[in-house]
Amino acid sequence: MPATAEQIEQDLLRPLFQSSGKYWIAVAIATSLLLAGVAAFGYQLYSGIGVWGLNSPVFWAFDITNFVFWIGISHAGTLISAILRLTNATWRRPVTRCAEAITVFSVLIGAIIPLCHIGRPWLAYWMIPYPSERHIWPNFRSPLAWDFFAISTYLTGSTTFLYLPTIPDFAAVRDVSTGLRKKIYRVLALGWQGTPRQWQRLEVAMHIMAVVIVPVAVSVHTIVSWDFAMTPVPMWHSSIFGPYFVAGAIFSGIAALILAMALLRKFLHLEQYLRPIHFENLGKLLLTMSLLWFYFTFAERLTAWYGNSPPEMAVFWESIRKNFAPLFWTMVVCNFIIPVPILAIKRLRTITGTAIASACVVVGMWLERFLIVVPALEHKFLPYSWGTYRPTWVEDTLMASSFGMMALLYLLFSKFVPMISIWEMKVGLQSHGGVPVVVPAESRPVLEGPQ
Amino acid sequence: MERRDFIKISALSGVMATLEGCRNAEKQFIRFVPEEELVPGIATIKPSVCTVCSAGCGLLVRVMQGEAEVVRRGQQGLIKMGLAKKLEGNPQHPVNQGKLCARGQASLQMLYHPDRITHPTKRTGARGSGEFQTINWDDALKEVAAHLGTLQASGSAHSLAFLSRPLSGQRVELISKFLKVYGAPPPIWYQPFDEAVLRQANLLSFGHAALPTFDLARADYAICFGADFLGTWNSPVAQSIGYGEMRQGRPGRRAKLVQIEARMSQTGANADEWIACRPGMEGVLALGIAHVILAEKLAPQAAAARTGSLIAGWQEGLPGYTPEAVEKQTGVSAAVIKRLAHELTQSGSAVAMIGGPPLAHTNGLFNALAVNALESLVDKNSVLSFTPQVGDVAPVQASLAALHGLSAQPPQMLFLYEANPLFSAPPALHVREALAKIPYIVSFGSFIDETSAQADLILPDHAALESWMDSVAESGSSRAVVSLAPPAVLPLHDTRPMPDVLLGLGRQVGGEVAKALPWATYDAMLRAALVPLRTRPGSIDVKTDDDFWDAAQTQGGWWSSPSISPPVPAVKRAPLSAVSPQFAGAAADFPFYFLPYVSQSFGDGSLAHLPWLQELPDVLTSAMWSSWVEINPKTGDRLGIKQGDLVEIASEQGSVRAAAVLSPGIAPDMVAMPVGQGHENFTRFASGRGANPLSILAPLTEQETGSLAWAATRVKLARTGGPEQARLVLFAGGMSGFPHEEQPR
Amino acid sequence: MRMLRGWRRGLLVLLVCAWTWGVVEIVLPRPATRAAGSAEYVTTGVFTPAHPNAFAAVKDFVDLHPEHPVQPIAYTHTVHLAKGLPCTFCHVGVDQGPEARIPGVTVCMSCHQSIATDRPEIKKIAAYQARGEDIPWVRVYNYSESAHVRFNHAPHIRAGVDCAACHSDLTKQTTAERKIDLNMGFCINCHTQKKVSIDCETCHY
Amino acid sequence: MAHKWGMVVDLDRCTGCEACVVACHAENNIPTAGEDQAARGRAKHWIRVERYWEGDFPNPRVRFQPVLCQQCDEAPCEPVCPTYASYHTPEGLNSQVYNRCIGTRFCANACPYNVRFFNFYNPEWDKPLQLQLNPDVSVRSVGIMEKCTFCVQRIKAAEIQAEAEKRELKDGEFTTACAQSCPSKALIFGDLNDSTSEVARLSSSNRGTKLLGELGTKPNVTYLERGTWDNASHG
Repeated sequence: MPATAEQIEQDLLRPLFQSSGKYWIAVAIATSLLLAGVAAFGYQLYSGIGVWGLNSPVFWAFDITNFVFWIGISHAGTLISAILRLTNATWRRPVTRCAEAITVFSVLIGAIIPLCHIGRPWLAYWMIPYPSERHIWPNFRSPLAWDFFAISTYLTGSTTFLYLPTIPDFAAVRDVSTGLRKKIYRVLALGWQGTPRQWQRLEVAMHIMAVVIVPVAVSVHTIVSWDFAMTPVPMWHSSIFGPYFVAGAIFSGIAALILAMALLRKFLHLEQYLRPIHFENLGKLLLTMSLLWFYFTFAERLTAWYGNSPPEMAVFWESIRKNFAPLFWTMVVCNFIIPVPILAIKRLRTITGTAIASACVVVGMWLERFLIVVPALEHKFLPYSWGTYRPTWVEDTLMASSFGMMALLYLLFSKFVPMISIWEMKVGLQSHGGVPVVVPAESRPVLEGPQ
Repeated sequence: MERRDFIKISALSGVMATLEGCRNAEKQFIRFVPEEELVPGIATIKPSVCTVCSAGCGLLVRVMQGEAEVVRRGQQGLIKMGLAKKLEGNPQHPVNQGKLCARGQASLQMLYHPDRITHPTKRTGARGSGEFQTINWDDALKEVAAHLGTLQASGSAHSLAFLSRPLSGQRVELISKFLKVYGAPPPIWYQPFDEAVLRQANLLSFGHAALPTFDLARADYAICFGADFLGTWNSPVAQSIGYGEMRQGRPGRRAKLVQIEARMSQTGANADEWIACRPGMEGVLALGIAHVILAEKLAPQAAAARTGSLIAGWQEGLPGYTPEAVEKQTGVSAAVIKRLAHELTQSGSAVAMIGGPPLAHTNGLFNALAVNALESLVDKNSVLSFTPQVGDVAPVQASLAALHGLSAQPPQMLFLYEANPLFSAPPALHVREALAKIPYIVSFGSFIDETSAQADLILPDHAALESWMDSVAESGSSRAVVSLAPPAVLPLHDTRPMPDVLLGLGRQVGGEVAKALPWATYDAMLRAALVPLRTRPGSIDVKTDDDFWDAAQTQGGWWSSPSISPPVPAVKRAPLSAVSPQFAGAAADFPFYFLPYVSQSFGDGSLAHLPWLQELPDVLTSAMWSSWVEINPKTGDRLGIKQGDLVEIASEQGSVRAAAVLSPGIAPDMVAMPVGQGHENFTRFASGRGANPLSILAPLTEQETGSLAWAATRVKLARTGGPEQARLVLFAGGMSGFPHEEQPR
Repeated sequence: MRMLRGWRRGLLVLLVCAWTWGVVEIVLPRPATRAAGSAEYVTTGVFTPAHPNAFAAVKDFVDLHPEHPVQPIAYTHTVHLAKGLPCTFCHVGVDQGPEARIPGVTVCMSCHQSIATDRPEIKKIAAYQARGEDIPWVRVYNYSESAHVRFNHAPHIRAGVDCAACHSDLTKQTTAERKIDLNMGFCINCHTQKKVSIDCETCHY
Repeated sequence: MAHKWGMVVDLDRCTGCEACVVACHAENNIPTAGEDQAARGRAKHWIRVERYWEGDFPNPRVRFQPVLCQQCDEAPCEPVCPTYASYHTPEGLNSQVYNRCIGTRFCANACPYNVRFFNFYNPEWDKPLQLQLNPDVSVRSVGIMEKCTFCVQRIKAAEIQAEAEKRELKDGEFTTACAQSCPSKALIFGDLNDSTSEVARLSSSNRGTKLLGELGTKPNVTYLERGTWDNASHG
């Protein structure tokens, strides 16, 4: 635990002013990946979605898998941070911001993917309800229209949720910087002076947001699950999908958060802030979610098996025994067999241990989404019209690019915003029992930025 | 522009396009004055005649105005013209009654095919090199006329040959007459799946050397030996119409269809009962059934007195054909034989049919006569009949002997019309070598195919829709049918109709030939031939020849009032005893019977260039764009062959490779391949695709008629590669689908 | 920020450019013929509804089109209509089916064989005819292919819709001008007013 | 009374000849995918003849089943489209409005019959094959879903013609391209609201079933089961 407020400020503002060569290499790699995706998308736009591996009847595959995956990852942040805020869990302080940032960026990626995957992206604006000469509105019965509203709400909400607690930190950066940077941060800080009135308002606003964002997050992934559950496709049409998806989302979200924290800790030298206790606590959460995920998967499969409806069983056996069996059992291993022992045994629940478990879970949850989307579409009701799917390099590139985009956004974010909330850490320093203590602005030490 | 360039210079092209403004390439084309004025947007319906098979269905062509890129007077430009948009059956036509099969529908693409030969062309490179150059019609015709003149002058007029697929109508008349007066031998008709055996059998049994007509709408029970009468055999559209009626056209009366064959055809797939019979033993099976009928007196023996007299032992009740004996020979159980005999005779109106593979054995004629005898025995209501003909012109018949003659004694000059023996004749017949010896070959082909690639001069024919068309229906109707149609659309390219070219050549040759062919154009000849029909009772009742001619053109032909042409006393002939089929290849070395069958999509292979048909999933295997060999799953298991594997099929004559399709509808000792793919050189859509099963056939012939016994080759199988090498494209079940989908119920 | 100043920024820009070029060069596959067939057949050309270039695509998207295209013949609707010629005299088919004929050289010359033969524009038409060519009129009113509209003139004529309602008053125009923007709102307004179907499939199929 | 277009597929008449498939290609400007694309599962057939094997040699049985868009009254494809490109017309057709389609492909996933097809590329015709294209039907460009329309262009043309002649449409006055070509008359198209029409009469046949009827999609296509041959009734 850092000793003083000065130490905190110094440590946490350092990345904004100093960057290692490694950082720029990371940025270059991430940018390359992103640009590769942009090029691939340009190629797809020019040629048509035929450059993907989609076919009749597999009309969704990598695209929607990635979409669900990223929207799922987004549940890391906001939901966890909101719940932890609401329950006043004091250990949350160093965790919340990097969690919320994950949310914003992965929702953003999740929102871009559907725009790229549609056949005529240039007409995507028809999803927006606006009065037009054509007298046509979007079809509000469509789960995709719900998606549009849910995701745009979630994006707005989680951005606000990330932004609000950052205001005092923006002010802190403003106060220590000069020139153009100062101007920018002045705007971002929204005139924050740290008056008691401002602190009180911020508290209220954050509290409201924390309350509001929880149902929004739950609804988002429920609606995403309804993209599947609202169609009469075997193994999609299931009432368990809402909670199953939300649980899966939180599961993958926590895993992504642990991974991100482990990386930040290593590369930004935040050992003093992100301590084993955080990994330990999040690891316990991840263990809970892994068990919950297994429970849902088991319940879903067992119900399908006992239902024994032939179209469902075709998909069922396809994923468990036939073509998709390697992927299915990899998923089970990644999501359950590996993480549960690591996380359940206290000795293994170390930073490395939780990071390994999390990496497995991220892979496993990607596979889970793939296994929901593809086998069902390949094996719908009429066996004559069954199909098979293989991805092409374009899809691989776009997927890699989504990770590149995440990395790039996160890297840039860490360059412009302190990855751990300075003021909250200070509050933690001074508070007892988690009651925030107002820090008067004028009492802050002025930190000289490195030249 | 290429895709990669696009991305590289998209920004640049944007600027260029801005500068260029809204001009686009098409607007720089010249526009020619339309040759025909149609009201834009309004469809005109014109009759025509389908030419893709010998059934001779009547067409209605939907013609609408459109803009075509054409070459006129050596200049490229746009012209507004009537364009054929869709083919439908002609509802007034007695054969197809408004219906049309897949191949007929797709024949529209022959008109617009991108690889049509658009100008007369002359060979410049070596034969078969595919190097041709465009020449103009006058020079081309002068050249041919000069050759004809020289040939005649040198006293070798007999050394002119005309090779064509079997045609019908006045084209036959024209070609035959031209050759006759010129002094050349009659035309050589060739196609791989000819009907000479059945025509001969029908002549012997029923007095008509023609394919039979079945009034299935009146049948209660049909037993069919091998004929794919719903798919490709005889007059499939007419037969399918009858089949629909026989199934559900009469409330409360649904006929049974029994199909006897060793490889399930499309017709077999529709049968109520499918019975696998040892190949070539169908005649024995028929006589086994007849034996039970005669022995149990289920039908009067006299019913088949004439046809029965052609079978040895008929009078004695076929003593050698007890069900048990027949079971041993055919593999069909005695109980089934007995049951079939009872069902056949107890049904109201029964018919026995034969066609296809059973006739393509060395004992084909025997099989046909046997089934014909059974037919007479059970067919109480004349379900089988013969379509009346306007004259006593027999249908032209493919002749293997004539093709042999071509090989034995190559002529000096050869005209080639719609026949492609280099693809469709087994190499064992040595047609390629014969063609190489012919000094001058003139083709009327619309496409470069294997045979026309050997031509010295190509005088491209109009597409059927651009020509005067006529045909005579050999079967499929109870009326005499002469189909006739004027061109439905104006010619797209610089082509000329073969009949007009031949008439023109006649004039240039002069002398007797010109005198015998006095018509300026083919339609004048048609008119002269058709107008005498005015006085006969039929579909056109008008006073003058002009009116008749006009009415025939509007109606799409002329047809007589219904009249069944009854069987006439049979030709005397010594009765035939059962003969076993012979096969090329010893059973020990070549364990599988090999059945090349007429493809549902491509017929005998002459339609493989049409993209619609290439992409038409074969109804039993769902294969598209591919060649395959059908193998029983048990055989596949035994030989380690899986669905989609590459398999080598080898006979004594050679081998081909194709993808394996495991099909429960084929006997374990048989393999079957559709004919049609495997073209070396036949437009962009068919070239180099798949394998040609005809290329490994042994030159065995039917003993009596000399016709090709195309089902008499034996082969062996070996797996030579996996699915990657075989490249089997299936519509069902995606890339790795298996045909045994069981539909959840 | 500071890191990106000077040579480093230049380098980065250069890198990105080189990288993009590299991706296009290496990663994108060489163009392959999508249509089946062997290479020995040279495609004579392909018909596709794709836009010829990106600019055309953008133009289509923002619905840009020339309002008054330059025609090969300076035809005057004013004069012909003033002489009392009905529209259907030249635009045959408009009351029978979907399309209205754009008259060709034969239609013009059926009158101008004897009328006003000395005018330069008529001489131009006569020259076209002499060359066996038709007049390459430039289309004025048209739907974009991407609108997928199957418009049918005849029912509109039968319903008494004046030609001018959609094509503006041609008695005041020489060659036709696209004065009315035939967008979907225009159609829908009229259909709503006249209480006729605004079901999508009335026009789009 | 408004029309309600429907079809009857008589499985006892269907011979699997696939005349309907080519007729549909010719009528509806369906592009040929080519071997490569067909191998990738992108061949388009608005109507297909499905084949199901039952049993093994020597008693194999085959069932043919033409499958086209069932024009469901409760179509799963309709509610899922976010832009109303897939919607129900007043005449009971399950319509695909090409210009409104943004290509989410959700409808195709929702369709239990797999009869919706996507334009993965802009279609191409080697010239001059495009001269065959039917001007009454749109050429669908890239990124659009398409499917059997019950030959809506023919319906519209007939309705406009009847309106011009101020009369009602007659049963059998026009039909779809597939039904028109079908040699054995296995496909019957017509107005289900016209109780005298052949399609209405056959739809109520006791052989009638709906394809995947248990899904509650309420198709407007009725399948008539294959009959069986009963020896006893033919004594």
